Amino acid sequence: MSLKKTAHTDKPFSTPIKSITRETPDSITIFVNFVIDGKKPIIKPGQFIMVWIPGIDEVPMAVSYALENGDIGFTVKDVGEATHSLHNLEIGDIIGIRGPYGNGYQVREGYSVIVGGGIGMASVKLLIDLVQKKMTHHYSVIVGARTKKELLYLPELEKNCPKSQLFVCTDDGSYENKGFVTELLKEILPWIKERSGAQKITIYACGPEIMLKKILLFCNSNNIELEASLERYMRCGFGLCGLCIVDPLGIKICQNGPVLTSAILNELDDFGRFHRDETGEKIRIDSHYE
Amino acid sequence: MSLKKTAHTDKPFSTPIKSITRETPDSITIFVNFVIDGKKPIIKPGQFIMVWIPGIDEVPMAVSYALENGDIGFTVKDVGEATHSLHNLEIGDIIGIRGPYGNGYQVREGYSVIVGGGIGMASVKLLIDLVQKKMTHHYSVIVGARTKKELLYLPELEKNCPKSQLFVCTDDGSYENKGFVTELLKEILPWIKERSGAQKITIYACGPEIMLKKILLFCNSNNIELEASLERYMRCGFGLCGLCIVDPLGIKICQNGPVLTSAILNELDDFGRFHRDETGEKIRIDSHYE
Amino acid sequence: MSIAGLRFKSPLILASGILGVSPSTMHILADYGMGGVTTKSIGPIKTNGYKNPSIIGLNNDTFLNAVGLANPGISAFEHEISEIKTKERLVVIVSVFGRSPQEFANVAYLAEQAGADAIEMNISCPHDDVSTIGVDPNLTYKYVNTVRKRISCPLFVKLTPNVTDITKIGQSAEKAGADALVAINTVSALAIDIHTKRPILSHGIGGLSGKAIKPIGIKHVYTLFKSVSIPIIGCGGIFAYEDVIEYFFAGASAVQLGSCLYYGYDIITKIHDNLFRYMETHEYNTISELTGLAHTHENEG
Amino acid sequence: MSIAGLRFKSPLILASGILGVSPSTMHILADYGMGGVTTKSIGPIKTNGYKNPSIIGLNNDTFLNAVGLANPGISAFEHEISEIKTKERLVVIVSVFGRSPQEFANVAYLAEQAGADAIEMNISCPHDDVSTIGVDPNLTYKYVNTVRKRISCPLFVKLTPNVTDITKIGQSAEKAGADALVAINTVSALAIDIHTKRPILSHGIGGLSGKAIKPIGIKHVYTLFKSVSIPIIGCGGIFAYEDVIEYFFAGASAVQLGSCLYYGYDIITKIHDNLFRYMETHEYNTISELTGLAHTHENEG
Ligand SMILES: Cc1cc2nc3c(=O)[nH]c(=O)nc-3n(C[C@H](O)[C@H](O)[C@H](O)COP(=O)(O)OP(=O)(O)OC[C@H]3O[C@@H](n4cnc5c(N)ncnc54)[C@H](O)[C@@H]3O)c2cc1C
Ligand SMILES: Cc1cc2nc3c(=O)[nH]c(=O)nc-3n(C[C@H](O)[C@H](O)[C@H](O)COP(=O)(O)OP(=O)(O)OC[C@H]3O[C@@H](n4cnc5c(N)ncnc54)[C@H](O)[C@@H]3O)c2cc1C
Ligand SMILES: Cc1cc2nc3c(=O)[nH]c(=O)nc-3n(C[C@H](O)[C@H](O)[C@H](O)COP(=O)(O)O)c2cc1C
Ligand SMILES: Cc1cc2nc3c(=O)[nH]c(=O)nc-3n(C[C@H](O)[C@H](O)[C@H](O)COP(=O)(O)O)c2cc1C
Ligand code: FES
Ligand code: FES
Repeated sequence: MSLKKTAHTDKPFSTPIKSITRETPDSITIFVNFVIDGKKPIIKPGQFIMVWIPGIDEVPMAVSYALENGDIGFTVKDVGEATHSLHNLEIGDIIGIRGPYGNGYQVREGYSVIVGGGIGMASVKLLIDLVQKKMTHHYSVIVGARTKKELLYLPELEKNCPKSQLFVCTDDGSYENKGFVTELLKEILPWIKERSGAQKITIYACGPEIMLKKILLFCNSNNIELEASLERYMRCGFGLCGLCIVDPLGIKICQNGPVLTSAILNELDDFGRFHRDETGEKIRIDSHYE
Repeated sequence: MSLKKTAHTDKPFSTPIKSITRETPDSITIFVNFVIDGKKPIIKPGQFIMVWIPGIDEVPMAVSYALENGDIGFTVKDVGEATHSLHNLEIGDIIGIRGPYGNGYQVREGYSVIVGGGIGMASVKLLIDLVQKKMTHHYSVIVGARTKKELLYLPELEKNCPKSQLFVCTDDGSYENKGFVTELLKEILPWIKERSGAQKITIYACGPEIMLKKILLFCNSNNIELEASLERYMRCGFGLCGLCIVDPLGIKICQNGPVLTSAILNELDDFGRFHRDETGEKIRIDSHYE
Repeated sequence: MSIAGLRFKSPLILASGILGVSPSTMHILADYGMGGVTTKSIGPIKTNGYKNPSIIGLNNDTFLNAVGLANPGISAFEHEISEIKTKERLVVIVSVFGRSPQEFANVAYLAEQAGADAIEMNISCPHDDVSTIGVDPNLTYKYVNTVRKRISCPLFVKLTPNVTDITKIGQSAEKAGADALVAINTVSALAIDIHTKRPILSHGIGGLSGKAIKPIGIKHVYTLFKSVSIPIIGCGGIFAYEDVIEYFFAGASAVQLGSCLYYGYDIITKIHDNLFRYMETHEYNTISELTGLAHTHENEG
Repeated sequence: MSIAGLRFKSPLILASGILGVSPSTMHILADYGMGGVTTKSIGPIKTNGYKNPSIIGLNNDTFLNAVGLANPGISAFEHEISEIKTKERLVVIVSVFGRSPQEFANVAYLAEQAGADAIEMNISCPHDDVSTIGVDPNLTYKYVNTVRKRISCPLFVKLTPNVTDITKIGQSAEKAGADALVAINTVSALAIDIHTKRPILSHGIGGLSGKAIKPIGIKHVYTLFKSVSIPIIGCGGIFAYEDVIEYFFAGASAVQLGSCLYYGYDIITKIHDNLFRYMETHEYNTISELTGLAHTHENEG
């Protein structure tokens, strides 16, 4: 009846950085080993970890790589103090990892459209890997970013994704389609419907909340199911502090999310409008989320 | 490398008395259910439990019955305050059980001679059950007591044990052989040797320490292996208080015992001579143990 | 069940600092079985609290936190109180703190005005200055008495276990006019990461909650029960209905649940339903019949 | 490693009250890796202690005990001390208590005469009268100073965590002449059986030991390290070499092992070997290089 403990650990597991990959001018992927007492973590696409940067801060990060040997990778965009200091770390430096937390995406029967906007790609990365491994699964991937240089995982995607299933758009048109992912979505909808045939379509998306909100409206009017991953301020990551709660359903983004379905998103007054800061005060979602 | 936790519980598990069987004028067997959170205890012959009599005391007792449904039984001789109040309990009264503790008897290949003196029979009772279940196992049972009325489990033994394998002796000769079990042992040794053929003989024994000491000497001079169960004052039952330690090997009767082999018994200066009282003071073994 | 005249539909109350402040969450908790909710501790002004890591898990359902009384401040919080109050039959307890007796009293007063059914004074957070109050019987008297005079709703005082003698503090609070005591707040503790050689929490020392502290909480409720006559609300390490009953037998009239929310909202219903099944089976009609039963056998064995 | 001039071949020391008094056991413990052993607390006369249940396990390697300072009395114990002393390179610490400063001093004196390498004063057992000493800085000073004047071997003072401010007690002990502090003794706690509605231990309240109290012990060692200059021996909830290192980083110069002996003698060797492997790998030559390292980052982030 009650939730089971799913975290590999709730105490930061100290582990040295094994490697660092530069992804874009302001994003890197950091790899660490997350094997504890010989046990490998079990990570579902869309789950996140809390990353402790000793002496600085602890912040949530989606898991974007989960390797066979228990190594995991997460992709960090340099946006503030914590993320900036992560960018300044070197191989061998120790960080603390706990988790994984959250529900993750529920891979459903049917046709999947996976959408990542900006750093949001980090959250859907393992999902893309998964649908690609399931050879029978039909999917398309839409990657969006402000500009070409900011497109995440592009080389890997172009290698592993059949050209006809991969769509790229940039706000400034510096690569492939110009415009927002929502515009692209609208444009290719007939094509997706054709490819999906009689199958049910689900969109899996992560990106700025304003983008997710637009995708939700799009899904609602086209009778498409949505699974979207949200961000909220997090202290605990495991359901105690309550800062990540979205009203009025009392949904804890860390535990009941970060991935929410259309059914729930449609009920959430807060979605796209409010979040709580670290004091618990309700704040209008600012431009950071847009 | 280190010991594993084997106790079903270390916190007294409160459980109502299900039934009480009178065994002898001063011994009864108390049955309780010991299933915790749906899990049945795993009990090896020779292991013991700590029995809490709320408001009175907590004392060690050998497990003499372990049923399929998770019920266990222990046989109590009325010798002092704690055991007396156990005798005064009724069906439905609640007592607390923790354990099982100790190593138990190691059933070895070969021919088994199982010896119980007085209330010592309670400790070997499950062992007798076990060898009887293993149809291929060759064994004899020797039961001793001061007088006929004090012979434990006699009806059950006479029912399950082939007549030729069961020996009974009483100090006062009121039933079958007159004399001590050690005398009987000496007497039947040739017969046992014959029956055991080329097999190695092991004696499993529990009873007054003076009897065990005599059996050890007998075993030593006849090249027979001994497994004997000892009694010492116990607070914890799980290796912390140190009151049950026998010198000079630092053997904890609760953890490394209560069953000790000849090899160890021969090294123990304390065996048959000293125990420690509840203060830890070393005391010459008094008549209670004889 | 009732405490200080407040009727609770269930003796389970949300502990302060858990799931914070969202009104809709408070309502949901009531639906899952809570009879009351305590808000996170609110102070006179918005406070950011300590940096992360501020809450971590240790092994076996035990947690360490030093949030630093992060809170939006009473003025931003007033309308949330009113909103929480819209739920019928849910007792709303607002936890308050301040840097002086007057500040405490002001926040309490504003919270009462906003609709709080009861005020809980947090004089016990081990990783904050307020802890200097709750370890001193005289300061406790002064602070509690000042708040008492300012508000008319029931006043609860939450005690810290990090004292030599909790009964002295409890008695001071009682004398100063507290209507009930809450015991216990978290136990002062520290976890050091041996690889980085640093305390893990950004604040260093924090407060231990969860399973490890239950026997400590039970002890404090037990000794308080002998020394005060106002009701005691037990808190610390409750994860199952058996723990609740243990607190009742020790002397509690109600309990607060905190760390067990790690297991989601469902655990409330589970504890609630099992508790009421227990009461039925054992033919108890009210919680008060259970309160303090472990004291019956005091001078035996 | 050395403390107060005593050389220990290993920083692992048996905690008082565990495995009691048997000399041969003490020798065996040394073979398994203990550098020192502390005897159970010895008083002026034979004491039976409390009835059973006096030691039980709770969940997750946590224990509750109220043995009541059962001990054979110093006169019956003198020859056991001499016998324990026959082991080469094993530091023998005799834990003592008494009902007055003079009684304490007498027992300590006799223990020293019998061969004790050091005396540990138990002013901290939570379920006995001696606990009234260890919660009061003045009494602590008086008792420690009286014993200090009577003996010439090193004097350790064992502190209780059940106080508002352990540093005050530690500083008093230091001023009174203690050569080292031991922290912590057990944490005051209670377990009630809900079926019989009784405290389980015959004495009711007991002392919590084992895993649950490690974060509490670490905290006390950490705060003591900031406030005294004599060495601190860490104790409480050590079950693995990582725990030992955590105590060192918090400020301990050695550690005592108690409840982990639940897992038999082998656990000592395991902790010992892993600890020395850690030292080698990290190129530390002495324990003192580890002591207090967690204090380096004090005033950052
Ligand atoms: C479930 C989840 C998954 C995420 N995955 C990724 C990822 O894969 N890659 C990535 O680069 N970023 C991810 N983020 C966002 C990331 O946590 C923030 O960018 C980071 O915390 C910013 O910290 P800062 O100190 O660098 O910036 P600040 O200047 O401190 O803050 C910038 C923004 O980040 C937010 N933030 C700061 N601390 C936290 C916190 N503890 N919890 C949540 N938000 C915080 C602030 O509210 C602010 O909106 C994720 C967030 C969540 C909630
Ligand atoms: C491993 C083991 C298994 C035992 N199995 C049985 C059994 O199956 N049936 C049975 O009737 N008896 C058994 N005993 C003995 C039983 O524990 C004692 O008879 C009982 O404790 C006596 O308590 P009392 O208060 O009735 O008598 P008391 O008058 O208090 O004492 C009588 C004797 O029992 C000893 N004793 C008292 N308390 C303890 C204690 N906590 N631990 C050990 N000895 C104690 C005393 O030292 C004294 O020698 C066993 C003992 C041990 C160590
Ligand atoms: C994350 C967290 C935050 C807390 N914040 C507060 C607080 O603001 N005010 C307060 O009085 N207690 C606070 N507490 C203490 C709890 O209310 C409760 O007393 C403690 O956690 C023990 O109960 P538990 O074991 O059920 O969690 C907090 C506890 C936790 C775990
Ligand atoms: C059964 C038992 C008996 C104890 N007896 C004493 C004692 O006599 N004197 C003392 O100073 N401490 C005594 N203690 C406390 C321990 O020495 C130690 O401080 C405490 O158990 C914490 O360490 P641990 O968690 O490693 O067990 C006892 C502890 C236990 C479990
Ligand atoms: S992050 Fe604390 S409840 Fe979600
Ligand atoms: S009974 Fe306590 S160590 Fe054996």
